[in-house]
Amino acid sequence: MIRAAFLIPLFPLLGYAILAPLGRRIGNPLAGWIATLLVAASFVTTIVVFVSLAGRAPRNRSYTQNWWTWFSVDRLHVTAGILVDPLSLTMALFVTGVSTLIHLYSIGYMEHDGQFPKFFMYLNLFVASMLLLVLGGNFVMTFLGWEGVGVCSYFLIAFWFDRPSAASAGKKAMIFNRIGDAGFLLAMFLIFERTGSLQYQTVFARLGLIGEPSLVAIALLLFLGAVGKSAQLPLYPWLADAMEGPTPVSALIHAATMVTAGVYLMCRINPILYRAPDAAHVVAIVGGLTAFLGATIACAQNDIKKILAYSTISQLGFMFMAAGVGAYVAAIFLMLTHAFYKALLFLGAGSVIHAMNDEQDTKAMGGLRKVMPITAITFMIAWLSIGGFPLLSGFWSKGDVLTNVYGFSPALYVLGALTAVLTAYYLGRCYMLVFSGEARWVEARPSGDGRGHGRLDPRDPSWVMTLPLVVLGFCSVFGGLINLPFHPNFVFLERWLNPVVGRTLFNPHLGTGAQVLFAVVDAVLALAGIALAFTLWRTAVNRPEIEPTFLQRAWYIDFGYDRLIARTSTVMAGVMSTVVDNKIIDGAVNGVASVFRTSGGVVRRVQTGYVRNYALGIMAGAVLLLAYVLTRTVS
Amino acid sequence: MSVPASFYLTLSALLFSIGAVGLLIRRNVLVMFMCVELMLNSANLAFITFARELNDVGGQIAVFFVLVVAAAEVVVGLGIIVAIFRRRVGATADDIHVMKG
Amino acid sequence: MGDPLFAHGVGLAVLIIAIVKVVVVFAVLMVAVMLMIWMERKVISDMQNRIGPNRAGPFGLLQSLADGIKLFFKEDLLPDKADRVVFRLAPYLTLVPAFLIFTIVPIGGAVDIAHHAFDLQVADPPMGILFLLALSSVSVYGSMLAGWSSGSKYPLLGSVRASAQMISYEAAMGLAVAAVVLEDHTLSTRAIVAAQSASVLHWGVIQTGIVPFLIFWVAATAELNRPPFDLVEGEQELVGGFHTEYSSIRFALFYLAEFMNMITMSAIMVTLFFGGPDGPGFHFLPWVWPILWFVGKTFVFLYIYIWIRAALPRLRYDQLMDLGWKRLIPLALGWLLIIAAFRVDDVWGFAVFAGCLLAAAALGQSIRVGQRRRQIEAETTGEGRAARAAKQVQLRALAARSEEGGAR
Amino acid sequence: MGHLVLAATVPDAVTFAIAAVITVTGALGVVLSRNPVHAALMLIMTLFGVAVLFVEEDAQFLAAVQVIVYAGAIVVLFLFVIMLLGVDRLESLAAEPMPAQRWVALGLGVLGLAEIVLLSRGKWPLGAHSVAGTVNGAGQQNVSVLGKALFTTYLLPFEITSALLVIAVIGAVVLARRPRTAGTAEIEDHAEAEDT
Repeated sequence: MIRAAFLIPLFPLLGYAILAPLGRRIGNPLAGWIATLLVAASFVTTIVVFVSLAGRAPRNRSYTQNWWTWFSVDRLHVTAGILVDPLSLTMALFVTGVSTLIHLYSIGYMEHDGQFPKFFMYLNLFVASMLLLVLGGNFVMTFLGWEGVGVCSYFLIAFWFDRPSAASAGKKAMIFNRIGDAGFLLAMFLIFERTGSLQYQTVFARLGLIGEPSLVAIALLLFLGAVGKSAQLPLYPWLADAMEGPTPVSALIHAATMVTAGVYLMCRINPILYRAPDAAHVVAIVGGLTAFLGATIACAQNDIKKILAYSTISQLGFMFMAAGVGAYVAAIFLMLTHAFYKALLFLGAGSVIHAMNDEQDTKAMGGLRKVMPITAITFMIAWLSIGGFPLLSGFWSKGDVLTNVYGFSPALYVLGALTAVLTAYYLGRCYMLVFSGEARWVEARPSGDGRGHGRLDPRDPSWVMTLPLVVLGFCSVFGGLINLPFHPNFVFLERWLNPVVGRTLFNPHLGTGAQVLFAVVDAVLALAGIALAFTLWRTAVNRPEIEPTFLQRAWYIDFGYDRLIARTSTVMAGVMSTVVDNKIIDGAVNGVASVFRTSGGVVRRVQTGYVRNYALGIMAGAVLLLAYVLTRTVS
Repeated sequence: MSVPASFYLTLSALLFSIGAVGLLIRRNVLVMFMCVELMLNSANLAFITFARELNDVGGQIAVFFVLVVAAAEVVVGLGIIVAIFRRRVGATADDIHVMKG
Repeated sequence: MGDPLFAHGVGLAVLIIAIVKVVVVFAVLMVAVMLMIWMERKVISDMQNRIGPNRAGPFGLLQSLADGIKLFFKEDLLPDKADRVVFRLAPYLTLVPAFLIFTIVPIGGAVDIAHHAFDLQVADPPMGILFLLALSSVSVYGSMLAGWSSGSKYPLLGSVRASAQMISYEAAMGLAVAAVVLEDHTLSTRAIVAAQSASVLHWGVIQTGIVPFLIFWVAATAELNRPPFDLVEGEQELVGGFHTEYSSIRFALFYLAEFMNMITMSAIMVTLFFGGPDGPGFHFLPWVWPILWFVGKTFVFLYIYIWIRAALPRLRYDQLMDLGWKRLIPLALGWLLIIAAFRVDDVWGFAVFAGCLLAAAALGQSIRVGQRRRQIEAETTGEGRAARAAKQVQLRALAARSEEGGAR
Repeated sequence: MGHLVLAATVPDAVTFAIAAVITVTGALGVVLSRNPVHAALMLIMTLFGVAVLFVEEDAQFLAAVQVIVYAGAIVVLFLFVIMLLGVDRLESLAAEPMPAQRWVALGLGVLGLAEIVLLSRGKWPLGAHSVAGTVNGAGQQNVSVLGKALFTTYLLPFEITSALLVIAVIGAVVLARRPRTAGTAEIEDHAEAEDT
């Protein structure tokens, strides 16, 4: 059964292949259903593969499937093929699972969009790319998926490309990703140069051949790629702008695909990080800083999707922090639970936005709990979960990360703990602003206003949209069960991933008492954040003193980029176009042209049009040739 | 072995040069064509001479093919000349210099 | 192989014999031409129920001589616009090939005079038949240049006709000759005659299956510009053809050449298809009999030429071209293929025969289609348009008249 | 053959001399005669001279073909075209629109001639043979030797020449045909009427 693994990326790809030429003809709901069913089929396949892989002994839980030789140049032999092991399969499992739910949700969400089939075509390609990335048996296959994900994110973020902001957001995502891709490519070159292979297993087996400086360089270059893809410092601003895409896309990017790719990559190359601890420390520190930065910015945002976006950046920082300290299981665990509650948050936000007629400002909402009970409850579950409310999934996963970080560096732990408080706080703020308090949208959007909207009548959406919410809410609550601490028998995930990351795993070896202590601390942190949010935002709408401009403007980092890079680039481009292009390049081209024109004008007289002149030329040539022959023979 | 081959070759060379010069100085297209035939004949003469000298029938074969090609060439060439001069008066090559640079 | 005369090198005697042969043949030919002219006039007169020449000499036998002398002493006219050199050259260009072709005709067997054995034939080149073809193609020049150099319109048209006609029929003639060569395995005329000498059944006309002979005959008649192919001198259209402007001795030369050509072609036909000097011989004067046979056979053909002239009307020009290109050449080609195939194998022979029949059918169909298309084209473009215009004028006139009637 | 060679030398030399003179005279005539028809006649003269030289060099078949094809067809075609186009007017050899052309041409011609003559004096590696076989087989006639080589070794080129000839014929027919379009037909007819 494990041989069916190739079907996992094939199903969504098939969906793309069907929808690309025929999507328009297939039409509105059906195209969505085809896409959804194919992703669901992929999910089912993944489960089947998972079952058969789990049936193997832990040592044998690695299965390589080579399809064909992709290209072969000199020593470089790249096969198109996949590597199925616990890590990749875990990723595939939640990617397909969450994607299925998002697909289902999208059928409802995109219902009235004119480009409905195209949207699902992109979604399918996105999922297929992500699965290739995850399952790829070598760096090149992963890179193929990596680029596919990048391209699809561009398509989807700029899906409503008639909006200038969406178009530029797509470009921004693309450009930031390119920077990371360059790192990935250089890392691949270096790896090939040092080991002569790009196959994961071969490379990891030959790591002994590489000196530590090279390993550090490789790890850092790969981390650069991961930073780009996973929106870490300093390449994070694109993710905030990526909110221009349709909300299901945001859910997909933040929860299931794309941004988790970086974390996955870090986990995938755990042997390299293990041998290059300096690089791992960089990963951890960058992760920690990003987590804190993202959380602080999220505290001051008003746009519901922006809050969630910075929350994702922050959470990804947690994951990198975990990966950096060698707690790969914790990283994956957090990624899993995060996938559940972040998808839930985004889908809930999507429902709200949908109900509010595309209004995204939390300050213009409020009081939606009464009219959208399912959305409100699931959103609250997600909030509590991400905030680390005891016994919910986020509590366990975040606690796991923090415990491991503490064992590594207490300073980083403090940063993490602060971030955890802030996490519970800013999502609480968001929840309060949206769902409780007074309904500000009635007076904010009177009928017949300039935007042409009528009186709003928000309510829970149809079942295709609520079903995913409920399922994800369930997962958010109980997702933590897959890796409970306290006892070795409970850590399912850790045991499952052990064949892949076990030898390089950082393990602080805490006793049960210490673990309980950490759990209590986590609970306190979470409750503090929740309480803070509750007291500050239960009734209030505007509190400028805790929403400082520099946080609203995201520490002016984006602004700085704009000034530092974009403006200077524009100026330089202007210089290039006026001076270099006009004077030097055009001058060279025109010069060449004028040289040929002049010489042509001279030579042109040779072509008199008189046949006899040409014959004379031929004759002269013949005489010359004969003269040459004469010099060679008569001696 | 009566007359040495070099005599024939010299005669051939003379014929060729006369033909070539004629081609270059005459303006009547038809006469130019005739001069080309002269040159072909001189080449044929050289071929035959070498065929005899080397006792190799290949030279004669070559002449045979030259004859065939000459026939084809003349047919097409004269066709072109007729087509061109149906619209013009003289048969002077210098009148046709539309293709000048 | 070859003439036994040159078997022992070239001496003075050999040279003398060769020259004597040439002179004798020339003299005989001239006399034969004179007699031929007289005979033609006489025979045609008989056929047309008149008397013909009967004043000069017995039965008017010297009439030709008298005519010749008369022409010789007439004024030699040279048109003002004529190209002098070529005008003078042209008659010889017609005469010389006619004579030269005759040199390869074997008149009789070998004779032995003064210990020098030699053939009764001026020359027997190994490429004899090709010599025939070469000279017959060269003979075009005479009439062509005569017409052009006269600087006059009718002769020019006549000469263009003549050369087109000759070129057209040369291909058919060459293919007919090729059939003989194929059967007899040689190009030498003497060897061809020798190959036919076994019995009447080995004569070329039977060996090649009569068709090549007929083709050759028709083609030769056309080459000679003899009736019914004498369009060159169609008096109604071209006055006197290419020699309109010629007078006195130059005209005589053309006349001479025409009749010499006739004799030569008859001799060639005898040589190629009727065994040449072959025939039953006797011990009394053994070398005479072949000559007699040869002369007799040639005479038959000469008589037939005269007969045809008296009997058949002249062809139209397009008919002439159609006959040459669309009938004779394909027929000759097909027949040559069939003969060649039968030489390989009977099966091949019949297969090629069938293929040629199919090809002939296809060719005939395509010719018919082409003719019909041309007819339609002519109707729609030229005459048809004129007819329609005329009809419209008539209709308009009718309408006008009816209007007038209405007004009245 | 021994004494024959000596005996045949004088006639051969005389034949060569006469033929050479005819050939060169004809060639010069082609170049120098003002009337194209005269040039054509001179060309025939040259062709006959060359044919005689062919016979001298044991290429009887080619000599005959030379006369049949060149004299019998090609030059006739030339004359035909000259007469058809009516371009048989005299060409002034004294006037030359491109003054340099003539002298450069003459110079090049003399130079080329000198070079070829020099080359013909040189020692040539005359050992190379083609795959065709010898000219003088034992008791074989020239035409049979040639025919055998042509229909065995050179069968394919021979067949290609037949294709070439067909193409040439078709090309000539297409080129010489008057375009039969409705628009131009009238104009052409008109032009014809003016011509005659």
